[in-house]
Amino acid sequence: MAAKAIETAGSLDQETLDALREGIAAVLAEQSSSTAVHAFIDGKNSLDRELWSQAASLGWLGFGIPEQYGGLGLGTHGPAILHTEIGRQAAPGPYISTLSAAQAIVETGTDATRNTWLPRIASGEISAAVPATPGATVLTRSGTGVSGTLRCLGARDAAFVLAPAGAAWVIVELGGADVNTMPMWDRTREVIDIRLQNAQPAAVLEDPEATSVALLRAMALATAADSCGAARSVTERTIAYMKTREQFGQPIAGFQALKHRAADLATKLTVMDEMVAHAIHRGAADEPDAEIWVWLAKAEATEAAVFVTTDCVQLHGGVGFTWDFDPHIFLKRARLNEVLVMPNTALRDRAAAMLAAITRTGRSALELEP
Amino acid sequence: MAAKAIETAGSLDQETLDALREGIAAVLAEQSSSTAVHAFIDGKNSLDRELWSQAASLGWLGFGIPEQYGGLGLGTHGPAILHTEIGRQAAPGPYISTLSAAQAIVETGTDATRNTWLPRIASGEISAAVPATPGATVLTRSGTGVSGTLRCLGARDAAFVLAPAGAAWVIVELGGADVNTMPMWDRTREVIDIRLQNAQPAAVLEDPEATSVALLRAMALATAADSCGAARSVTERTIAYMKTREQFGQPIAGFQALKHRAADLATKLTVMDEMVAHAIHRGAADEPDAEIWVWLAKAEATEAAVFVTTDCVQLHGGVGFTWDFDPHIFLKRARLNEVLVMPNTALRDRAAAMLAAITRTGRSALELEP
Amino acid sequence: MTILDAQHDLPAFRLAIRDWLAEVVPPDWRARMVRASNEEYVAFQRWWMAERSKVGLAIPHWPKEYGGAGLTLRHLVAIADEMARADAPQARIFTISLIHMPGTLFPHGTEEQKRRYLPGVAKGELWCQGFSEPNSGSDLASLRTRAVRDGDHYVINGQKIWSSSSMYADNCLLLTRTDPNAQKHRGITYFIMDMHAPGVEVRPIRQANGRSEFGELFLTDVRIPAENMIGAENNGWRVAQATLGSERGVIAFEGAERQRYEIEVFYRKSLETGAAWLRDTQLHREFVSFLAEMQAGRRLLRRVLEEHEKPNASASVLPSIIKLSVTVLRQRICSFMVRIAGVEGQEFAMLAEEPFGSPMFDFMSAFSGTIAGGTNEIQRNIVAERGLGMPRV
Amino acid sequence: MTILDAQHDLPAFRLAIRDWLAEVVPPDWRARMVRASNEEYVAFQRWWMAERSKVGLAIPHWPKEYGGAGLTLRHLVAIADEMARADAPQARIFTISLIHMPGTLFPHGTEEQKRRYLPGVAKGELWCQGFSEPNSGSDLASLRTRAVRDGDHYVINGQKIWSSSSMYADNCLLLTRTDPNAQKHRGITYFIMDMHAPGVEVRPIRQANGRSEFGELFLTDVRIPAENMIGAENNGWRVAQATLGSERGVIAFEGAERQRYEIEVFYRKSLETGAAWLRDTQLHREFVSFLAEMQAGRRLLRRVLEEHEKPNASASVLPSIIKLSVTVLRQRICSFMVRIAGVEGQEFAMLAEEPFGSPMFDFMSAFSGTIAGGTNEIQRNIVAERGLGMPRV
Repeated sequence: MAAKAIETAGSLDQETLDALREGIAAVLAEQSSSTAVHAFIDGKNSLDRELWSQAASLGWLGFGIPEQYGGLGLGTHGPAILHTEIGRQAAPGPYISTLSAAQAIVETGTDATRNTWLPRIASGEISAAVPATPGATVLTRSGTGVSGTLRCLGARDAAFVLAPAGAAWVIVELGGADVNTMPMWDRTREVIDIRLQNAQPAAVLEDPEATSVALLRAMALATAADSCGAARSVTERTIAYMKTREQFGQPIAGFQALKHRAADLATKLTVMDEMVAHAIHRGAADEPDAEIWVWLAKAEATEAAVFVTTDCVQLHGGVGFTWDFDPHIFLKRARLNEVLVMPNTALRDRAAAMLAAITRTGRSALELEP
Repeated sequence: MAAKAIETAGSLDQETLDALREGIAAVLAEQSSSTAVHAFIDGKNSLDRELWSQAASLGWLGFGIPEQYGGLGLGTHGPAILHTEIGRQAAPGPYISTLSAAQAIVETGTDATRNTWLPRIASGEISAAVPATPGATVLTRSGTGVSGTLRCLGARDAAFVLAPAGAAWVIVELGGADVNTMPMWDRTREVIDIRLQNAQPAAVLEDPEATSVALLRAMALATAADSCGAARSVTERTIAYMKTREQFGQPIAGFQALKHRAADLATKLTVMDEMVAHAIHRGAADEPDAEIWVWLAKAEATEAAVFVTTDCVQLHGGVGFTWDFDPHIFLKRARLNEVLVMPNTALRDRAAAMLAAITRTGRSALELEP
Repeated sequence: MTILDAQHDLPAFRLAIRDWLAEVVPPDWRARMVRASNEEYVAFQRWWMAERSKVGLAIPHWPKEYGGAGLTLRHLVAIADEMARADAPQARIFTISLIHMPGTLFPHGTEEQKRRYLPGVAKGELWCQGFSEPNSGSDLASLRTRAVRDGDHYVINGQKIWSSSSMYADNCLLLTRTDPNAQKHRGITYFIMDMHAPGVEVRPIRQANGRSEFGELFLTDVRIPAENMIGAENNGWRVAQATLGSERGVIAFEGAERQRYEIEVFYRKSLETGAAWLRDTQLHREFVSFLAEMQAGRRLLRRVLEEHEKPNASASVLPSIIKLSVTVLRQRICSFMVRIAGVEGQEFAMLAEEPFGSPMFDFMSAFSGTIAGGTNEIQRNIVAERGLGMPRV
Repeated sequence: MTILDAQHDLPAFRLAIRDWLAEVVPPDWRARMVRASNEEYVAFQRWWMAERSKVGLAIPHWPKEYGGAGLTLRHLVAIADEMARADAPQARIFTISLIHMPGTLFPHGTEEQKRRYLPGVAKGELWCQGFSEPNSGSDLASLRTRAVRDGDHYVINGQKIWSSSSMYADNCLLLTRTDPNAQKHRGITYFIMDMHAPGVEVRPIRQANGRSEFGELFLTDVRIPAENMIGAENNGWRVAQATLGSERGVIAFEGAERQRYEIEVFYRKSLETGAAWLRDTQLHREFVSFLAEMQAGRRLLRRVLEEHEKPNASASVLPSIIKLSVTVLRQRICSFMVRIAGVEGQEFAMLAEEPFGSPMFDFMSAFSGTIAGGTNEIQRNIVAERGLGMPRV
């Protein structure tokens, strides 16, 4: 099933994807403008909900979900494009958690489980929560019930959480569960603490390793893509500002030291985009080395985004340090992305181990073409 | 004895040291000019020997050696100044190996051993060799003889080598020994392979741990100081070149992007100098945390020097890549310094372990004043 | 005997300060400030200033003739060091009052101005600075706030920004343009402005770290009596150099010493709790590298203080080099703390009771080091041009 | 059937190349080159060119009308990839002959010039480029080498530098100044210069990596027939743009592919020998980060090749961005190799039989990437101004 979804993706041509991207970008540029996002983080609108229904009505939430479950079956390409554009506008909403949970269910859920949850996600009826760092904490299982507290990525009104419990992974509905929203520096995403007391799972995914890896991969790609969009966008906004900001009788964009820094940022952006593209490409082709590039894409792209957004605050000068300008919103978003999924040090260690394993079998992990 | 030498040093006032530095700098600027060094690395003069006798006649070689052994008893301050100035002119000669061996003998040799070797070093009659990375290889001891091959820092005509053999450290005279000079990228220092067959040690230093640490400390400070001098000098030469080199109708020193890089280099130079000064200062005061700063000074200063010299090649543009200009000489010197003594990763690990040990005792490792 | 009586015996002086701090500093002051409103914070700062005043440590660095204790640098360093060691509050909102105002009035104020304004500082009078404008940041001399003579007053109209604590200030060191036609450095005049005067409106600026330490000043027909002019008309740029050049070395020194104790407490706690990062060689290596650079910075700050004590100390660029080093190091340290704190470290908390307990707040705040007081970009220009003699083209 | 006959079946084409390489490339060629003199190296390069010529792979990328095979980009990529995979020699000294000369003559040469000069390349005629001068590097248009008309000849006097393989070259693409009074871009004329002509003196330039791949040209009253002018008099700058813009994408691509195989061999060997660096988490993390960036670079090089195949491909700054990324990555990788090689890695060795077997040589050589062909500083200007639209002031 996963394989089928992936083939579909593999066969998508660049033009289709570009058109998809432009469509999403156009909508988000208008709906999730700088003004709208500032108003949202100051609690003056409910941009997250508006965008969510918008996304639902436009089918964005079904990008990664096979047709027979109400999605568009775009494999990993579709969600990656969506996450990139969402990051570009620092758009609020539980996209990473919901689409990653969906991907894990697509790849490792039973048909019944898929039928139950995927259509409701694709339609935008529900959103999902997942552990902010899957595997860090495991729920306990006694009899049929699961208990414990999990720090999750997801909306306070998430319909269910996909989480490890004992030896398996479970789907637990959150209706009436004890859910606390954590106030975060990044106000464009929600992190919640879920406390479960002998809760009855709605579904059990029996292959924990497979589910865990599927979720980690989906989340890693999502945060990496989000970081690419965020980093590119804040750089564009910063350069635009530098062209209007005048000191010493000229736009500061004309100062060579700043131009060279901007050129280095542009180079970083191009490289990080390509790292993510490579990870998606290898994954779509179902190559054994794909995981190496997914882990590295997350580690490299999220750190690059922190570097870029940090420098953009600096390049703004005084106003970069104010709440009313954009850079800090992207910096905080980049900082959250950096620590999600798994520490980047651990991701690099995983990539190194897998590189060694593949190389020892005599195969190459460095092919580009399938 | 070491303590005494150190007290002398501790009491040296800055003026005396500055005067000392200026004296050495003046001599080396004239003797070890860019022209002279280029001629030397092209085999057209014997600058190393000329400088050595010069250094001997001026008492430089006795800086770290107590008066009663024919030295000036300047503790670690004197040699550090000498190594810095030697590095500044990329001067050739076995200074690091000889003065470090002397320091180890001062601190851990018997009075007899000191009497035998220190005066001959102070007078410049002999030079010494030491392992390029002490402890990496250990000579075998069978009966009274020692055997094995050691890669050493030192001149091909070194009078003796100070090396670990079995459980102890030994001094072995090299008259007639099998010594091979390794061709190095850095032609301003000599690295030799010494092959010993059942050689009879001239002296045995019975406290191997003490000798090993004394030698490592002396070598670490020496390479760090040398790197500081080399980095500062190549930066000064590079900025001087940038002031004369014109492109687009102006000196390239006027391009802001290059000015900001130069400012960052100047900052690095100031910081690395201070790291070394701190290490010397703590060592001179015989503080328990001194070693932390010695290991870190070597790791940080040698890596900073590689960064600075690399950027100076780049800042020169095309000519930086030629044999006839100075930057590559300093870059190669910095590269050798970087890998001497012990890998910088290992030095940082040692520093971290010692920091933890001291902190666990409830003491602070971060005091500046004695 | 009081603290100042002990000044001729430095160790005794230190001990006296230490005893006083042990007695006067509320052990729970940080915990209280974590939840404090800006008003509570300011009230606390004023209380702290009053306490210092009682023992003669409000303006210990001022000359006796102006009510100070005329202490030497050695003493000031000892005070700063003891304050840092005791984790005592900093008199942060009084920086302009304690440093820049006297740094300007001593050399350029009239006797009348000194008599009138200096004594207030020890009593907790709060000063702010009206220099930068929305369109005049790094290029300060391009400022446009107008001052027009009207009888024995000047009428001020314009806008100022980045004015620390201006929301609570009593007086302001104000730079205005009196001659719009003169070359830009030549038409500037320097005033003391009463912040309570009609036409002065202050709006707090919200910072990326969630706090509001700066204000934006909107000045509409504000009338300033001519006798509040510092220096001559159109000679304000020269006077401003005194303000900008005011000796902040001791503050920077105290900041570095505080960071030293912070990082030491953090590390000790990591050891005690067996923090995970200690088991990661790479992170441990990064950490010790920070310490090496931190020690270098502390030594450099001492050196620059000594240099400034020398009579005709040349204006070296060492302060700029130190700023480049310590502010970026601070940023790297805070960034490291953020990384090892993981998702928990992303939980919103402005201040924290323990060092680096709110790593993101510290990280976001670190930008004030790299941006405020002359951006690091401006510092690089200074180092390259004045320090390295690279041409300005 | 020959390799070119297989061109309509790409996999078969690849296999044909692979078989040919297996047969023709001397397994010990690297070992031999390690100890080779410059002359031996050049002789070897000429031999290699001859071998490629035999199977029609000397100038496969040229249009058929000029004696090439008119292969598509797909084929050129396949050739480059197979060459890299087989670790076949590169035709490095022929770069100007294969790329820049045709890149200039195709658009700007006269039929007579094309007829006369193009066929020589497949026969191993060697070209060099006389563009840069000691005082005209990044600012090429300021060049001063004079060309003065004298009957049906031009008389050349001046000096050129950074001329690759000029010591062995037969012809030179020469930029001269014919009108010293015109605005600097307007007084330049482009010639083909016979390197064997009287008055041409070449001195090899010794590089920091120990080799001498470039020459310095001293031109004294060199006479060039007027028919050797490319383009019109004083129109040389426009012609030079064609030379500088010659498609080097495939070369860069092949370089990146070679590095991929190098690093793979290095890593496999590290695993087999249980190299110490593999046990250091930090170093291992550094290494995999390099791989991620290397893969990105390889993808980007493919992308830029595809872009250039499109008919009216816009002149994007992607090549500059790629240069900034891959040359600095190369430098970082080589620096990493130097660090892990320890003292042994500091032993002088110019070339080595195995990848990174002479890390210092590779590290020193990496500067040719960051400096030659437009320094990375110039690339940053290009990216900022043309790519990001930041003003030139």
